[in-house]
Amino acid sequence: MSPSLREAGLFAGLALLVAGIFAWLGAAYGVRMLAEAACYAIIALGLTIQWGYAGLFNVGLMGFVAIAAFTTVLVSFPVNDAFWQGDGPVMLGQVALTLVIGVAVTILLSRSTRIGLPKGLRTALTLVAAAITYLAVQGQLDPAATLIEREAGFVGGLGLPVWMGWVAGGLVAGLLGWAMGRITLGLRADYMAIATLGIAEIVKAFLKNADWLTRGTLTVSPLPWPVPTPQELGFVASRSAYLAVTAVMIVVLYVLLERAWHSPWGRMMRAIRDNEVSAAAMGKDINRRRLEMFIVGNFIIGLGGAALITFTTIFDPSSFAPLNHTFLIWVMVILGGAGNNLGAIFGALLVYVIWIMSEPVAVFLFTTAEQWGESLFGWEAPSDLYTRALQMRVFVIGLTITLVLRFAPKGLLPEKVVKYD
Amino acid sequence: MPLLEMTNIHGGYGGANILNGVSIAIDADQIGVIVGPNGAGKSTTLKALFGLLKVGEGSVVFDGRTVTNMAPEKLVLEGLSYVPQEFNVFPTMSVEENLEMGAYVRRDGFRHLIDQVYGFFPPLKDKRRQPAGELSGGQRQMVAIGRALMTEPRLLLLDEPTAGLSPRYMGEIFDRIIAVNKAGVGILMVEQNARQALALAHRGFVLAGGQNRFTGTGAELLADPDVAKSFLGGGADHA
Amino acid sequence: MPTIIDVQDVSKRFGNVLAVDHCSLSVEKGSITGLIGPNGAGKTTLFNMVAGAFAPSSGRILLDGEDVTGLKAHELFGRGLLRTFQIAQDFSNMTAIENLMMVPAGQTGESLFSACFRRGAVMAQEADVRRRAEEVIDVIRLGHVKNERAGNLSGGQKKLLELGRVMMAQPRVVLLDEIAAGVNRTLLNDLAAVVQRLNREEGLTFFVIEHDMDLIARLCDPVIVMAAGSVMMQGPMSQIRNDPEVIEAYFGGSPAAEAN
Amino acid sequence: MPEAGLLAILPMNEIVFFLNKVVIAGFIIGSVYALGAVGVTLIFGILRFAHFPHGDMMTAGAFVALVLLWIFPGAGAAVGLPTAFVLMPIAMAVTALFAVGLDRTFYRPMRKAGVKPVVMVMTSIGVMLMMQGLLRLFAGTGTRQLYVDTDAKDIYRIPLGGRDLVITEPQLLLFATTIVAVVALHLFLTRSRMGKAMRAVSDNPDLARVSGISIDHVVRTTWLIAGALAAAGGTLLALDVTLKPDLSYNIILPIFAAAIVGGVGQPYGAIAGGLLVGFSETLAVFNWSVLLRPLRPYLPEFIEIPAKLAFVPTEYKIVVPFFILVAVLIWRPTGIFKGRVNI
Repeated sequence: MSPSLREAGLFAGLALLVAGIFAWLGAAYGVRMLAEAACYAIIALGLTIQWGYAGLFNVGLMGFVAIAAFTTVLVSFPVNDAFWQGDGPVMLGQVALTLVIGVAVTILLSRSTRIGLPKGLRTALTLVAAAITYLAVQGQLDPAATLIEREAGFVGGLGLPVWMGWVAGGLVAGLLGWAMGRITLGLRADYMAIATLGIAEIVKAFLKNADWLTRGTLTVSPLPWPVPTPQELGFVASRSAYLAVTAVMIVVLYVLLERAWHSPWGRMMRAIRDNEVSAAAMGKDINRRRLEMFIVGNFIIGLGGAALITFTTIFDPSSFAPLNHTFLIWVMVILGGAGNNLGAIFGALLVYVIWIMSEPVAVFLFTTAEQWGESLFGWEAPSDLYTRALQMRVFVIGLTITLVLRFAPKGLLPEKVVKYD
Repeated sequence: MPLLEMTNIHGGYGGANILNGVSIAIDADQIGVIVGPNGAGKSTTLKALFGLLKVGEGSVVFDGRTVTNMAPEKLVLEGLSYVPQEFNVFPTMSVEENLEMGAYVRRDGFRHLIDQVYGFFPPLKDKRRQPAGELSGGQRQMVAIGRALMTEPRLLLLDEPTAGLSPRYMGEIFDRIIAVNKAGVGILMVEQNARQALALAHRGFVLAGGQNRFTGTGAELLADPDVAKSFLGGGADHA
Repeated sequence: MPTIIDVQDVSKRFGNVLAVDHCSLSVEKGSITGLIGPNGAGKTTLFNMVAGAFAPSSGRILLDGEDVTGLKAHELFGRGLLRTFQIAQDFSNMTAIENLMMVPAGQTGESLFSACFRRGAVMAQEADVRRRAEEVIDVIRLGHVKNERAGNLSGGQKKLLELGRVMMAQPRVVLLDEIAAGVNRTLLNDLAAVVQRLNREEGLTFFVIEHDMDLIARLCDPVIVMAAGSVMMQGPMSQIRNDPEVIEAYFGGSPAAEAN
Repeated sequence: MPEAGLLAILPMNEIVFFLNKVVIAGFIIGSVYALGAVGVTLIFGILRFAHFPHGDMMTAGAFVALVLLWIFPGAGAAVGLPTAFVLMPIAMAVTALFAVGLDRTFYRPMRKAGVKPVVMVMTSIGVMLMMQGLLRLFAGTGTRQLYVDTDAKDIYRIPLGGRDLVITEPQLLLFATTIVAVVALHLFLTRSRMGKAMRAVSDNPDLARVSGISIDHVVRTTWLIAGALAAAGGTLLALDVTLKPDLSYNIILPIFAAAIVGGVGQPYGAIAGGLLVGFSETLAVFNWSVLLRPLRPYLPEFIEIPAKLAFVPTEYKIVVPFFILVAVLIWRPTGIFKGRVNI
C-alpha cells in the first residue's frame, strides 16, 4: 500500500469513528472532544519536533504546559483592582529589584576570573552571592505574598486578549526550555528524562504553592476564551468556533513545519540525528541546533497547552498530573509515527478519542463486573470502584507504549525518506 | 589432523561481507599469525572463528568437531580462548579478579593456574590487588592474556596483542607468547607488526580483501618478495 | 612553501596512556602529506586533535598561522578544515544527493525563520546547491544511485560519497583517515585520482593517514612517520622506506624474533 | 562535674529537636532511598538503562507484604516483631521473582532486538504506567497501615535532658536492614563467583561474554537482588509511615539522584548517595530559627530571628534532590564514587 493511500485510509477510519461518537453522544460532546484533541495535536507537534526530529527525550511536558497555561492566566485574566490599589505592586517591585541586583552581582562574580581572582575563590564568592540573593529575595517575598493573599487574593491578570496570552505562554515555555536545554541537552537520554521530569515537578510545586501568584489550590476560573463563550452562543456553536481556532493553528503549524522539514534546515536536522560526529565535521553546530529544536518544540507545546487549559476554563495547578498526561502525549507521538507531522496529528486525534472513550467503557465494564460479582459470588465491590476503574486507563497507556515500541516502533504513519526529483 | 581448520569462510556484519573465502589451518602447539593490510579481514576472521560474527558460508573444525557459529561461551568449554584487541580487561576489578573471571566456567580449583599465569607474567604478581584499569598498556595486555589462559585453552586467539605498545613491551609480549606456546598452547594471532610476528610464526597467513593472499611457514613468507611488497609496497628491499 | 597545519609540541593523555607525546609536525600548503606509523602510534589521536574532536592535553595547533587549539569540529570547518573518517560516516537515512546537499555552510534555508518565511530566497539558493551536488555526484560517478539511501550503498560507494562531500565543502585542508581501508584496487585508483585532481586543480591540501603503502607512495610527498606518540622522521617515501629505523619500527626485529 | 555544667548551658531541647528532625529523619529517609538506589544502580550498571518503575516495584513489594499480612496475621505476635517485618523475606522473594518476570516479559525481548538505550528507558516508563494502573486498580488510592491489631508500634524515647530523642521500632528495623543488606551485598559482590561476574559484566559485557560468563544468569541475579531490596525498602517505608499506591512517584527522583550522586554501577556509592540526599532534604527544610532562638539573649537587638528560617519551604522538598542531581550531572558526571556514565 502506498504511503498516501495508507494515510487516506487511516484518516477515513478516524473520521468514521468520530462520526459514530457524534451520533452516539451528541454534537456538543463530539465537538468538545475534537477541540481538546486539537489542542493535544498541537502539543504533539511540539513533541514530534523534539523527539522525532532531534531525539530529545522530554518527559517534562506537563511542566511546560503548566507554565504556559499560567502565563496565559497572568496575561489574559481580568485585572484584579484590589491588588493594584494595595501595596503589593510596590513590594513586588522591590523583590524584582533585589533579584535583578543579586543575579547581576552573582553573574559578575562568576566571571571574576577575568580580573585575576583564583578559581576557588571565584566559586566560593559566587555561591555566597547566590545564597545571599536567594535569602534576600525569599525574605522580601514572604511578607509581600502574605499581604497580597490577605488583601487581594492573588495578583490577577493583565486583561489582555487571549491570543496574546497564548503567545506569551508559548514564549515563556520556550524560555524555560532554553534554560533547561542549556543544562540538560548535553546529557544522555536517561539523564535528560530524569532532569526534565524534575523540572516539571518543580514548576508544578511552584504553581501549586505560590498562592499569591496563582491562587494555588483555590484555582482560577473562568478563563476568558478567544471566541464567544457557551453562555453567549450555546455549546455546539461556541465549541465549534474554538475548534476552528485550534484547527487553524494546527494547519499553520503543519505548513510551517513541513516547509522547514523540506528545506535545508530539515536536511541539517536529519543529518544531525543520523550522525552527530559527521554533522559536526561538516560544520554544523550540533549543540546550538539541538537547543533550537528544544526551544521551538517547547514553544509549540506551550501554545497547545495554553489553548488546552483555556478550553477547560479553569487553571488548577494540581491538575497537571505529570504521568498520565505526559505519556498520553508520548503515546500520541510514537503511535502516530515520530518524525512525521501528519502522524503526530493523526496519533493525537486517535489516541485522544480512545482515551476519552475509555472512560465510559471502563466504567461500563466495571459496573458490569460489579453486578455479576455481586449476584454470583456475593462480592461486595469497594466503594471507590469508579475511580479505580479510571486507573485502568493509565495501565492501557503503559501497555500501548510497550506494545508499540516492540511491534511497531515506527508508528502507524512512519517517517518518510525525503527524496528530490 | 590439524587442531584448527577453517575452510573457505565467508561472513560479515549486516549485509556486507568482509570475509570472502578465508582458510586457516594450524596444528596443536603451533603459532599461527595472520597479517595483512587494514580492512583485509584479519580481526574479522578471529571474530568469526570465535562466534562473535555470523559465518555465512564455510566451516570451522576444532579438534575434529565442527564448531561453526557456536556461541563464545560454548567455545570456551571446547578449549578456545580469545583476547580482543581493545577493552580486554575488566578495568575496575583487580588483576587477580580478572584472572578469576577467566576461570569463570571452571568448577574445579584454579589456584594453580593463577600461579602459572604469574609464572608467565611475573610483573602481575606484585600488582595482583591493583585494579587492572590502572596498569600500563603492556601489563594490561598481560592481564588480558592471563585471563584467557585461565581456562587452560588448547588454542589461544590473540587480536593484535602488541597494538599501541612501545617496542620494548612489544618484544616482551612476544617473548611471553612464545613461552606460553612452548607450554603447549596453540596460538593464532593477528598482528600489525608483521615482520616480527612472522619471524616467530610456524604458520603465516597473509589476507587481503577478505581472502588468503599467501599462506606458508613464517620463514617462507618473510623470504617472499611479493609478501614484502604488499606491506611496504614497491618491493623495497628491507630484509 | 608556507605551512598550513602547524602542530607544536602537542601531547594527549588518556588516563595512564600517553597517546601522543610532545609531537611537533607541519603540513605545507598545497601538499599531500602522508602520516604513517604502526597501529597505536597515535596517528588517529593526533588527527582527532587537529580536527577538533578533542583538545590536546598540552601544546598548540595552528591553522594557517592562527591558533585553533581546542576549537570544535564545526568551528574548524568554518575555517576551511574538513576531516573524513576511517569508516565512512555517511548520513545513512538520507539519500546520496542529500548527503552532498547538506554540506555547504551558511545556507539561507538553514535558519528556521528563513526556511519558514523566506521561501523565495531559500528556493533560489537551493537550486544552486542542487546544481553543484548534481555536478559532484557525476564526478564521483554515483549519479545512478543519487536517490538511494546512503546506508544502502556499498563500502566503496560510501567512500566516494565522502569525497563528494569534500568537494561540496570546498575546504582548504582535508584530513583523510584511511581512505583505502576495505576498498578494492579499482575503486582505490578512482579515489586516488579524485584526490590528486582536487590537489592539483583546486589547490587543496591533504593530510592523509594511510596503511596502504602503495597508495602513500603514489600520492604523498612528504611522508611523516609516527611511532610511540611522536614524529620519528619526515621525508619523501623513497627515503622513508629505506630507513632502517622506520623498518625497525614497522617490522620490528627485536630479540624475540631471533629467539624463535 | 564539668560535663553536667556543659550540658546545662547547652540548649538541649533544641539540639534534640535537631537530632530528631534532621539526623534521625535523614537517616531513615536516606536508608529508604539507598535501598532503592542500590537496585537502580545495579540495573544501570548491568543493563544500562534507567529503571523508572523502581519506585513502583517498592510499592508493589509493600503490597505483597500487605497481602501476606492478611494471610498470616499472627506471624508477628509469635516473634515479637511487627508482622510485616517478619513476613518481609517472603515479600522480598515474591517481588524478586516478579522483577525477573518483568524482565522476561518486557525488557528481554527489547534487549534481544538490540534496541537503543533510550527505547529501553521508554519501555520502562510504559511498565511504570502499567504498574501504577494495576496498583491503584487493586488497592485504590487511599492510604493503608501495614500493621495488624496485635502489633504494637514500639516507640523508644531516650531522655536527653529536656526533650526526648524519639526513635520508633520500624525506624530501627529499617536502619538495621539497610546495614545488613549493604554488608551482605558488599560481601556478595566481592567474594562470590556470581557477584564478581556481575561486576565483570558491568565493567565490560563483551569481555564477560567471551570469558564464558552467562549474561542471562547475571541479568537474572541483578533483577532478583534489585527486586528483593526494593521490596524491603518499600515494606519498611510503609511500616514507618503509611502505604500509598502513589508513594513511588515521590520517591523515584530522589532515588535516581542518590544513584547518580553515588556513581552509577556503584552499590556503595548508592548507599552514600541515598544518605546524602536524605540528609540534604531534612537539612534543607529544617527550620533553623529553632536553633537560633536560644542565642537570642546574646544577639544584638537589631537582628530579628524570623519565625521560619528554612533553606527551602517544605512544599518544595522535591527541588532538593533535583538540584543535587543537576549539580552532579554538570560538575561531576561520574558521581562522587566514579561510576560509569557512558556506553
